[in-house]
Amino acid sequence: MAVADAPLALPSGAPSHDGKVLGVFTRAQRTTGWRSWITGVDHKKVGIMYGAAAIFFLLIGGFEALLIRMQLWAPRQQLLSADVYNQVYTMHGTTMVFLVVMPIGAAFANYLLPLQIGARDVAFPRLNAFSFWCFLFGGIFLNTSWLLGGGADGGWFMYAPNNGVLYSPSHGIDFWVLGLIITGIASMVSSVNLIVTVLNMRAPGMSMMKMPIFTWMTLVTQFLLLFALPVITVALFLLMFSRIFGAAFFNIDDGANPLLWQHLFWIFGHPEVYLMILPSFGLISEILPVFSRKPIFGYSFIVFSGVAIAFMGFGVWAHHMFVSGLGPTSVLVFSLTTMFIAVPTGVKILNWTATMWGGRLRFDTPLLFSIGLITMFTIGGLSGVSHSIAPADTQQTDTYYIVAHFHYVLFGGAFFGFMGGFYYYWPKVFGYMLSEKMGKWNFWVLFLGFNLTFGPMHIIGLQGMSRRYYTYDPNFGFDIWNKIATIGAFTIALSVILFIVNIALSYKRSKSLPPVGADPWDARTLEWITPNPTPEWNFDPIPTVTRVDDFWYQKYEETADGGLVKVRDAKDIVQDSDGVGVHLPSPSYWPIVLAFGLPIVAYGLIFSWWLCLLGGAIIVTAMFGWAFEPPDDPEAAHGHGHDEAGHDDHGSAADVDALEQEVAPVG
Amino acid sequence: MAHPQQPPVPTSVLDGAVEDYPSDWKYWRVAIILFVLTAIEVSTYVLADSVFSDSRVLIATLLFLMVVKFWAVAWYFMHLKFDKRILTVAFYSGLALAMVVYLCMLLAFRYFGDDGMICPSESLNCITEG
Amino acid sequence: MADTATFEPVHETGRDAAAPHAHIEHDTNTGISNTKLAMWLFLGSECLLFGALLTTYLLYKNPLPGQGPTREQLFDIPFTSASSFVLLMSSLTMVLAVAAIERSDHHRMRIWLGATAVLGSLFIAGQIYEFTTFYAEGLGYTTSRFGSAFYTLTGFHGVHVTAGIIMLVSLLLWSLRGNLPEHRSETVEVVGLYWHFVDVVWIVLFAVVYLIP
Amino acid sequence: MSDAEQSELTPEEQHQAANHRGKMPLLAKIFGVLAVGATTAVLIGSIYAVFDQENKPLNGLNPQGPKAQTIQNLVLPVFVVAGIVMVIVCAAVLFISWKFRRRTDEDPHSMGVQTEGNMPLELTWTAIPALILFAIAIGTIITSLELEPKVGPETLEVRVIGQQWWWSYEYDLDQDGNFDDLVTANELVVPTGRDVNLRITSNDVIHSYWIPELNGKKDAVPGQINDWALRADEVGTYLGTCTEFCGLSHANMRMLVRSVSPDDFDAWVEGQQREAVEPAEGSLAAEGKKVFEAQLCSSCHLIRGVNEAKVEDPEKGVDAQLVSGNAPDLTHFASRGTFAGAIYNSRYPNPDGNDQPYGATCTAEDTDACGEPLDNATPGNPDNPFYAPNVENWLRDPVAMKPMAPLQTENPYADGRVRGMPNLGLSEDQIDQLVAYLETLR
Repeated sequence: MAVADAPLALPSGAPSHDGKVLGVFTRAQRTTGWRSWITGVDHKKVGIMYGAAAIFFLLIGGFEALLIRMQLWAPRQQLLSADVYNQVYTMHGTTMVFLVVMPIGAAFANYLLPLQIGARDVAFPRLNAFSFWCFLFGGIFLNTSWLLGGGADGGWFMYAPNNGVLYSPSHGIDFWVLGLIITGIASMVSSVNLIVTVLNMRAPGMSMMKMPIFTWMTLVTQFLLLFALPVITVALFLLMFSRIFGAAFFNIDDGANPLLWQHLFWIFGHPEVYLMILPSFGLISEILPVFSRKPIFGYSFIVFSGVAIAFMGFGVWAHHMFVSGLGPTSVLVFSLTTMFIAVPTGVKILNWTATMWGGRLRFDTPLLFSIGLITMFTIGGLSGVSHSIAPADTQQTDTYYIVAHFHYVLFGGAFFGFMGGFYYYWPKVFGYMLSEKMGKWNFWVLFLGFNLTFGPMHIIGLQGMSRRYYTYDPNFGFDIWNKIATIGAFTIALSVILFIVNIALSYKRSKSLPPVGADPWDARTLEWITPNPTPEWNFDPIPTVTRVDDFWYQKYEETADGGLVKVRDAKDIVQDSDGVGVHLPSPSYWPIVLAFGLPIVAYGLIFSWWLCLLGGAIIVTAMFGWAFEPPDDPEAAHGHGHDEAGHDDHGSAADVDALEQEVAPVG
Repeated sequence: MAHPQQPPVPTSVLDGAVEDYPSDWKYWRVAIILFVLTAIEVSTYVLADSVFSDSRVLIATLLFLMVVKFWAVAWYFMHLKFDKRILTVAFYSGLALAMVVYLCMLLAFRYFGDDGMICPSESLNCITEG
Repeated sequence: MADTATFEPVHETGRDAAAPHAHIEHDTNTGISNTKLAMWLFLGSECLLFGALLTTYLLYKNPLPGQGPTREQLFDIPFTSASSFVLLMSSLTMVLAVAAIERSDHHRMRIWLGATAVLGSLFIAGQIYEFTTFYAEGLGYTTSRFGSAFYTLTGFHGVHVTAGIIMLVSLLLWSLRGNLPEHRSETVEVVGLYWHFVDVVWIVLFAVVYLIP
Repeated sequence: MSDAEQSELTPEEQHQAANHRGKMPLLAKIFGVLAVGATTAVLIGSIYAVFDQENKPLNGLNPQGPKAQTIQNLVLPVFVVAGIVMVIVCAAVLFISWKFRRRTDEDPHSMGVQTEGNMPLELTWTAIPALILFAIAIGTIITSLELEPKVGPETLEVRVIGQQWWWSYEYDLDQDGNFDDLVTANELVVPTGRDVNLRITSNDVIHSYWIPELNGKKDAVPGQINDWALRADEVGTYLGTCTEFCGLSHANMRMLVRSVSPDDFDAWVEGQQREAVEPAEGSLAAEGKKVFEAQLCSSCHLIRGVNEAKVEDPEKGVDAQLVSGNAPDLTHFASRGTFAGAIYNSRYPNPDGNDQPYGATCTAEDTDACGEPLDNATPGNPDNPFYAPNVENWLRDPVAMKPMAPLQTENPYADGRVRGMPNLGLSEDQIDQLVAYLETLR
């Protein structure tokens, strides 16, 4: 690495910026109150907003799930018409995948990643804020379709040619396509941002193999996003051009091949599955060692199995298409690759189990959720193996057996991990603990409801109930199990309510308690070295890292006989600086303005070209405003050079939004 | 606008390159090579009936020239030769992934069949496997 | 700006000001600046974008019989060769611009940047001419699967080139305003990376779309 | 705990106290045991349910033909192995949770042996799943090759065409490669003991053909033909449903396979190849025929010997009316037991279930013996008496009986074509006449 001892040129030409950009907006100021959320670029604020928005969408998606289950309570229910049911189940899937599970992963990634690697912020703070607003506006845009003629009705997989205007003349699918393009921009931007953050901004001493596992899994997730998102972007553009301009991509009469959509969708769609689950794997890999009071078992195996899952994740997409007429060779190849992806997954499960072995398990709520994940994900993984067997899959695919499988993976896997993460990191983020008593109720009710809902789906699936049926007839043997599943769904809803009540009650209670200690869980990783809640400047000074569980080994030292002895109290280690002298990126209006332009263009594409022009004008203005606004307020700091943003047509990575980084240990 | 003359800044300081970027003359030489390669590419169009009557030879030649040109631009103009290896890894991992994935996809479409075409849908009997 | 005049930065004192260059961007774990690394990652991801478009084109490159003109009837190889060459040479001018700013030769850099933008615009003009010709010869966007796939693929590339031209012109104007310091010469290089990528994509497209029968 | 006591505690201890840290509330503990118990019960119940074949006509684990049996032979051992793995893992996790729980009387700072990993162990548990999967992979390869459709000289070839929201079948009986020998809808009739090769395709969107008791499913992809094999060795009726989401009435797109003896099959073929029966002069059915010809029915539905020319008319015929360019052939409507995508019975079902052979006990005189004409899992039997009410209701308002998309005036891409049957606004008299006519179309 080059050393900065060469004589550096001073900026040539005086800075011409006086804080005004394009003569309209004055520079956003770092303030408290709602403005600091709108214009803030702090990764922690962005992370919290991601989480809050995702929970809001969870309530919408959950309500859609309840509608589905109420419709299927009994045979020939008339609650929803076939048309509305199709919209509801499509939007349920889309919402849960793109607006709930992915953003909760992003919430944890945004909040924790810089803290876990000892950085002050992400590499491109303004891009980070932009990616959140993009996601939020995209999600809202998608859901406004309910008010503007109905939601998309083609399923979240949106197979061609059923996604064409001929078969779905309402605007629902247009909203779906454009909304997903917008949220895709969000994920794309944030993936580049977070990868650069991890690769470039680790604290001194933190080599790649000393990174916490959550950081590792998030890094892998972001690589999956980086390489999978362009594929769905192309698919979405092809569909948009087909629907809006009449392009021939999925028009059978023009010789289109409908499998093109399926390939493009699943080349994205399968890595998507892994990128939804891996952040959760990362979270429980943080939780299990803390509550077992042992290091994670087989750190390198857990890391590399995550990497292996990601690699193999790109080679299994066609297992979604075993019955679509791929040809026997393709089917067999993808069948085998799919089977063997179970190996790294199994390695992870066994390592988690081994982490618990011999520990002193403290059954707090995060651990309960983690154990829930291990067992439920095992069930989901094993049913996954059963459909990797192509001949068996011909009996299973598109039945409720698949619905059961992927809910065990994504709900029992990803969501349980996220719930564990919420309970574990709540004091870190908000400075108060969630009630453990309610947390335990929350877990058990969720666990019961989850199994009641999705367990019976294995049965009705094997007995022949197809997915995406708005109704079913009596005498097929589906009735009783559907009733159990519906009861289960309401049980899940109860546990979600418990969680929200817990947040409110615990907040109220926390006011009569002293602030939560610095280290409520006796935790291990770097993020706990900062006070709770995390101050705006994260670290001061930036710590130097020597081991994976750096915080833990500052508290405990190894004794001669291999045991550990407590040598320091957490509160003596935790930083208590006032952050004076820490240089932070300045807030900016431009991320939200730029993101706001995107749905305007999208509405324009659906309803009127004039809106396109308006949205385009907003986007161009925002881009130039952004480009000519230095990332740091020149009035607020010494004279930095100026940055330039090069935006390509996706409005992403080319941004030159350099956060001034301090990596040298200071103080 | 006039700029005060500043002492040149070594590129290695600026961007962590492992060796200094080459002189302009080197870029010109690469450009000349690119020009020649492009000329050969275009000449295949003229010579399609004589020298390259075998379409497999033609395609192989064109692909080879394409790869060399791609590599030359990336290696010299994009400074992959001079910069840290991780940039090469980042870019080529995306490229390699793209090639493998889309090649598999084309294979799944049985694209590289007798005539390299997928069947027009009007003749339903064309694709019969499955 | 009145507001900032009274703004008192809470965390902006001492340490940073004392060492104004201690935190320049290459102080990173990889030794590469965030921006450059981000651009390369983005380009890696763009490979999958153009790969998907190219695959779509390959599947659909032949229209159904009776659905408008075919490639053989439309393509004007000499013309496209010329415009491809123009784009290829713009890579040379781009790299010369980068080399110039590294020597702090702002004057040369502006000349080469301008040349790159002009060459890029020539290429776009050629593409517009080509599209209008094809349209006049009967290949509309919805005429056939070939039409849709061809215009989408080359159109996506054209949009990328256009975005690149906008970046180049912005850079040029920025430099003319005197706001491009040497230690930001990397900005030119990063824009250059994007520009070269657009060029290598065209190298692939020219061979696969136009030349390979 | 009084305030005085609380103030003596450190902040952490106060939080501990407020949070019941490390303690499970008793009720939650009981509830937890119940939840685990209920989960286990659901999982055990599922094993019972899977092997309970009674009244489960779509059960994928109840093979009635050689193809389905081959799949079953592969998948059952896998289920067993997977079940064992599941029990081991879950039991291990529960055991560890119990064994290594922190005791309340223990020093809160105690900790176990700080192991960071164990290479031999890691390699072992990487290798064991890999070996199990390797064995499964071998089985998968063998089974997949065995299941490949093979066309021999004795194979009956049928083109299966999915459309929104019903199936049509075109037979190639003379093996000349043209599927022009016989056309029928919804119900596939095959001879027992003979391999059937289905050439599956679609006229509009993607559907999926699935007769669980005979074989797995295969998608019907427009513009592509997917081969799929069936064979039934016993006489019987096998139900199926469309399993690829195909729009509005995806849930109402069923089909069934009737396997009949070779002799019955030949008789059936002969009957199907005839033109439609001419109704007796002056009968109600003859009036119905006139209604059929005069109304929109005849521009989509074909009754051979009545309206070929009208259906094939490019201006007003079926292509101009329907997106899929096809409507069920009604020439032998009354020879089938079901209609409307096989979701409604046009004939009485057999009283004692599904698998009765042709010619069961019930007769036209004794319709009570035929049971209720359920429009569900018990399909109508073609040998049973005609059941008119369903057909009448259908003609009154088809869209009320089955969601379809018969009005697409606002859709520029549809060109006025519809998907499904519109309400024709027939009078009660016309409906009676039409039903009488349809009943004669044996």
